[in-house]
Amino acid sequence: MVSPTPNRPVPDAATQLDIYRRMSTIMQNDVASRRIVKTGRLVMPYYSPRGQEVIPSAISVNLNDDDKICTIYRGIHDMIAKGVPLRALWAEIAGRVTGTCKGKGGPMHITHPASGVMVTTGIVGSSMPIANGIAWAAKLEKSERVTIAYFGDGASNIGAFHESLNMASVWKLPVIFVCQNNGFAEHTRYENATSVDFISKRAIGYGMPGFTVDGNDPLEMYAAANEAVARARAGEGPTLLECKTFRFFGHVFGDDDHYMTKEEKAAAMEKDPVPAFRARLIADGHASEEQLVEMETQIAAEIQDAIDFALGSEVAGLEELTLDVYAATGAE
Amino acid sequence: MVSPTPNRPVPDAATQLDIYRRMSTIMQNDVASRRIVKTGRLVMPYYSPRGQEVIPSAISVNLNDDDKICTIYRGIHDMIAKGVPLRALWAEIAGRVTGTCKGKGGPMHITHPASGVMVTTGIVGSSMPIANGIAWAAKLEKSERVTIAYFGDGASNIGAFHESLNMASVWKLPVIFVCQNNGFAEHTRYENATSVDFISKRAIGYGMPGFTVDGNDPLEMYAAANEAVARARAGEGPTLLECKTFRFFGHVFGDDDHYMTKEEKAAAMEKDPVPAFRARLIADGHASEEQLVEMETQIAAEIQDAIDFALGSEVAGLEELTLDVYAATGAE
Amino acid sequence: MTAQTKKINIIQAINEAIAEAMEADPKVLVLGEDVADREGGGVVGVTRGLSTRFGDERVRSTPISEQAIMGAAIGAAISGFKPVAEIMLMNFTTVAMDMIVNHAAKLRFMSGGQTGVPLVVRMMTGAGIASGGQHSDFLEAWFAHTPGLKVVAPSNPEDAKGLMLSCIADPDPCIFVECSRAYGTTAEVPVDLAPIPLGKARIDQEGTDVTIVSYSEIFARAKAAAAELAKEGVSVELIDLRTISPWDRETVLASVAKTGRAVIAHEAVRSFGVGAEISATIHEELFDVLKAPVQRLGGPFTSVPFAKALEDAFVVKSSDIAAAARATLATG
Amino acid sequence: MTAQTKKINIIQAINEAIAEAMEADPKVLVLGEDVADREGGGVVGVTRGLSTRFGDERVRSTPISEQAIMGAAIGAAISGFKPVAEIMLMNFTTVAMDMIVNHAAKLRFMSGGQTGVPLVVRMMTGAGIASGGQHSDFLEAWFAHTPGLKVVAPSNPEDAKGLMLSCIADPDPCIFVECSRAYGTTAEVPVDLAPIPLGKARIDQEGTDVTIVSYSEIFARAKAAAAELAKEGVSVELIDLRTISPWDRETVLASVAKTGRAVIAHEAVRSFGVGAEISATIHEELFDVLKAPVQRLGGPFTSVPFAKALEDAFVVKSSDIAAAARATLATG
Ligand SMILES: Cc1ncc(C[n+]2csc(CCOP(=O)(O)OP(=O)(O)O)c2C)c(N)n1
Ligand SMILES: Cc1ncc(C[n+]2csc(CCOP(=O)(O)OP(=O)(O)O)c2C)c(N)n1
Ligand SMILES: [Mg+2]
Ligand SMILES: [Mg+2]
Repeated sequence: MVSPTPNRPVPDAATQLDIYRRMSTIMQNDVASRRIVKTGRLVMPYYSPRGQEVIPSAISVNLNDDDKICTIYRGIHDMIAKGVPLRALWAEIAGRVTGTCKGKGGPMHITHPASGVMVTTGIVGSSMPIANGIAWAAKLEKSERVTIAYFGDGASNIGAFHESLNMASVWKLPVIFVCQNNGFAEHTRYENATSVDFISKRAIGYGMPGFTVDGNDPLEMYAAANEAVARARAGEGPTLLECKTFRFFGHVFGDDDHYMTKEEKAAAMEKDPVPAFRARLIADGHASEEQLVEMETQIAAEIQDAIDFALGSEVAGLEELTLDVYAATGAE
Repeated sequence: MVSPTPNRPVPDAATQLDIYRRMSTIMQNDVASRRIVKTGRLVMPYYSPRGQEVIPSAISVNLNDDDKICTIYRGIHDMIAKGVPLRALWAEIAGRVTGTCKGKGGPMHITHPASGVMVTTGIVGSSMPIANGIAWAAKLEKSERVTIAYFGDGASNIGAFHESLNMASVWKLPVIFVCQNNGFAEHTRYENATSVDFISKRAIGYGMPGFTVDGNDPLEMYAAANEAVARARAGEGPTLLECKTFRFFGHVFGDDDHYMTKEEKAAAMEKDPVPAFRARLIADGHASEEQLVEMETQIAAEIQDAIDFALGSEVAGLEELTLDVYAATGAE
Repeated sequence: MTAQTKKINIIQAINEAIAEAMEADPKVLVLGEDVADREGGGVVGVTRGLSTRFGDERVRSTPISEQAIMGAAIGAAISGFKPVAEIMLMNFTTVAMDMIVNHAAKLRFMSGGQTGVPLVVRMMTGAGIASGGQHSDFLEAWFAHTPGLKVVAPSNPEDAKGLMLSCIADPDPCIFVECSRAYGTTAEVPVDLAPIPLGKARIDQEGTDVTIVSYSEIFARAKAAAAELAKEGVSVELIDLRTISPWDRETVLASVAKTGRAVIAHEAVRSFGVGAEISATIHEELFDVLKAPVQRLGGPFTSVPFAKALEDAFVVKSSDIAAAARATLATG
Repeated sequence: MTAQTKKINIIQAINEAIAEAMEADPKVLVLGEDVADREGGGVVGVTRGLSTRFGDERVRSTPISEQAIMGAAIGAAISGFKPVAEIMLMNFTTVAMDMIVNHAAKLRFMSGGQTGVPLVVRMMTGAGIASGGQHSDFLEAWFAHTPGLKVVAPSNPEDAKGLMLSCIADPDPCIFVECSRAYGTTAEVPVDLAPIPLGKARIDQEGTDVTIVSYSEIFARAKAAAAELAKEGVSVELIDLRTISPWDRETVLASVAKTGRAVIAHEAVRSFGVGAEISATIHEELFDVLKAPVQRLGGPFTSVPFAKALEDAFVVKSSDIAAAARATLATG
């Protein structure tokens, strides 16, 4: 597909390190999550984002704290990249009252307006219509806030996608539709459900710029995001970014991956973006091995601290069952 | 937009007359309908198809009796062109037991499987998903039956459009999506709700052939339909046809047309396709004035007969209220 | 000291309420198909004049995309705005149920109270205007069964205005049901009407023999029945429920505790309708006090038919209500 | 002469029913997300093996497009096929309600009996699997309130198989509700099980003191409550409703006429739930016979929460049911 302009923006060394820091946090957090789910210490459907670290990391360094995102069940990477505090995140996943949502939302519905995470939805496609509304609010307030709607390749086939992109274009909303195309929707291969070779081509039908980006390449992702964000802030309306990537651990953790060949999977995993970017940072002289190890060690400690915090927290009392149904408490 | 191939099929004289016969029936039927609604002899919301006669007429001459259509509230032209008997049609509109649906469906829900009208829906966009199912059935039966889904320009912005075109393309269904683009959705101008200059461009997003056709030109319409039908019968899958047209009497009859200028409306009505095609038939030597007058007179008589039949028919008894809810009667 | 009043119908009442709210609070927005003045200010004119007065940014006509409409409303609502969204007809909520039920209703709870969703969804419905099966359903029972939503259905101009003021001010999502048959109902309404609290029924007339509970346009029929019964010497306590969820248990139960007999009437299909909840509750709470079983009236278990006689037969009549009251008086 | 039996769970039971129906009738089809074997034969394996056995044309995995899924099913159904469509989770029916309610349910009636819609919509739901607010709702009351639909919710493998056989054979659209918590429930099921008629409840255990009515997985809890009560000398008549619409009034009323007391329990939110209709009907029909008010149990008026303790508290427990039975026995 059409790709971004040739003179595309390049992140400076600090920004590249910032991208890597977010990627490493996501990856390490994923390792910890899988461990803890596997051992049964936490019970939840876990939709691992492993392999998709680059996308929200390279996007988020282009965002301000007051920019917003709407994401999906497979969205913990989007949340971490946007800056949701790990303690509150882990506590939510653990169903504790100290969680972002007092444990009532759970991993599929994490909300944290303070860091810009407005909605996490479990309904395929539904991040997009709501993101439009958030972007509309920014426009009404004449703010330069940008809203990101994250979703998957499978979601590009549902009605909400279509309605949202059309409305965003007609209303020139400051929203970016970020499709994390990992090649599968649950167990369905992209081409068995999707009628077009590049989802970005659908942008044509909405008079909207649309690009297919290598979602494993932080610099390409950065450039595409940077341009889309600039377009949105300048009042030029929405962009569709299709970011090609791969999910390492199937749809939901525990998945047996029968729907792809071992070779195919191995080949995809060989393109693991995290070690690749790490090596590149060193090769490009942006960081030393020691520096990165130090960063990674610090991240590991933060994650451990978050887990300890979460598991040490109280669960919500039963009175919470009917609180927050309405502003004035949820009475029957 | 892309238009059909240069060596496009041309209808012979008999077929052209057949197209005109359908167009004239639709037009005369519309005149009668508006008269009868205006005088209050029938009470219903009337969505006049006046101005859109060409589209289903030029399509239907390419169809067999067992080909199917799904249409919408503004669909009486589609039904007439497909061959729904006028008596049953008028009786339905008049809410009589002799109507296609015993008067229980009414003008917005006329069904007549015998002539291929499988569904008439009042929900914008909903003709399309169901048309897919009918086409799927044909495919399963290895029949060459084709299904047409009629809908408007406004409907191209609703989710069902997107899901339907995608599925039809992935499943290679023998279905043709016919968008009758009359420039308005209720009182909303095309460009105020639709993000792309040509709806046919949306076909790109579904890997499907898509064409914008002059819906007022019977020969262009014929050619585009002929090719789409051939594609469908050959197992090559769906086509999107955007047919540009104009509705002469607003959204629902009685509309005050405040949302367009008098000049704009006058200019559109000047392109009235019925007299234009009539003149062309004579100019091309395909028919004489006498021949056409005779045909038109006969049609007028048929319509009058249908109205008389309808108004002379009984209304359904109250027991019909709870019949047909289930196959085995509708008991509470 | 009588308050100044003005004679207005329900259309004007709702229009005034929205205008006053928009005047008082710049966060109030309006969106929906054809709601702006360029498109006529709504199909029946409920929003007429608002875009001219408050600008095209705050009053937005939308594409035919109910999911996108509700998404935009939800997104704006969680961003601090107070959108009044129109879904033209209640049956069209079926294409936006995910947004309404999985998102608007749940986001406050799932976020642990962080994101409230202060929006109003207006919609019209009702049999009697010859629209047939897909434009006439009363579906309030669905929404009443959905925790997180409030459901309101006024029967007269004063309530329409006062309840709309409360819905807009309410911090939670409100479903506002307008019956098209009642739009023309006029009454003298205080010019500076205060908001009418949600969840409070109105005792229209005190009585001692039997309680009749109703809402929306059927309330007028209940009132006619009460007048009829008065002639027979029956003293009816007449309750207009106004809010269906949360419904005013106290008022209804106190009334039935006094009269010992109750009739409930609504337009929606009787089975599994709102009347079931009210009837069950009355029986459960007033088991020893009730003199006769509660009589429940609602539509027959069928679709709304087109033919006039059938359509009329579908809707509960005042004579049905009077008959039910007589039946309850004849027992126990 | 005991029939040969086989120990199967509910997943296997439904699978066997569909397989037998497909074997017997080439018109039976299966469609839904990931239902074919290439995609794993369904997320929990209900349709496993079917595409291998009956071919990829009759068992089709679909894009994530619930409107298109239901549209395809409806179109095929009115064309003479008998589709079994899967909407993965009950909450996802919210994106397909138009197809289900405005079309599948109404097409027979609106066509005056010409187009029946013999399809089955399968879906799973239920709290208890840590999925949170958008994956757990029981919404059967919505469908039961919709004329034209039948609603079925089995509690055990035999019923699941026998009812599925009937649903597939039925000429009208059936909503088939599967509780994910119950999938693993095993039982000996006759190998040549006959279809179990729709609309017929099952008296699991006769008794004289109190009638307990339930369905789906909550039935098992009712049964446990009955066992508990038996120890206290309470004789429970235990009814598994099996079909919710049309529900078996005769069986329930006959039982309560005998016992004079009733408890109804379901997982759905109590307010405006199925229990309301049943309670209201029992009170209305057995006013003079009832010894105590009917006890209705259902979920609290809130969203399904994530945190385990809260999620558990959401679902009616056998101790709640036993307590309700004791309460009714203590009155009157
Ligand atoms: C409306 C709806 N239909 C079906 C599902 C079940 N479901 C959950 S995730 C998923 C696959 C989504 O695939 P994709 O959009 O590619 O995102 P990915 O999981 O690959 O990140 C499906 C079908 C759902 N949650 N919502
Ligand atoms: C889902 C839905 N939303 C809204 C409507 C109300 N409505 C009926 S017709 C119409 C306009 C449709 O315009 P278009 O598709 O261009 O068809 P046309 O009437 O011009 O033939 C609208 C908004 C509806 N019937 N269904
Ligand atoms: Mg994917
Ligand atoms: Mg139009």
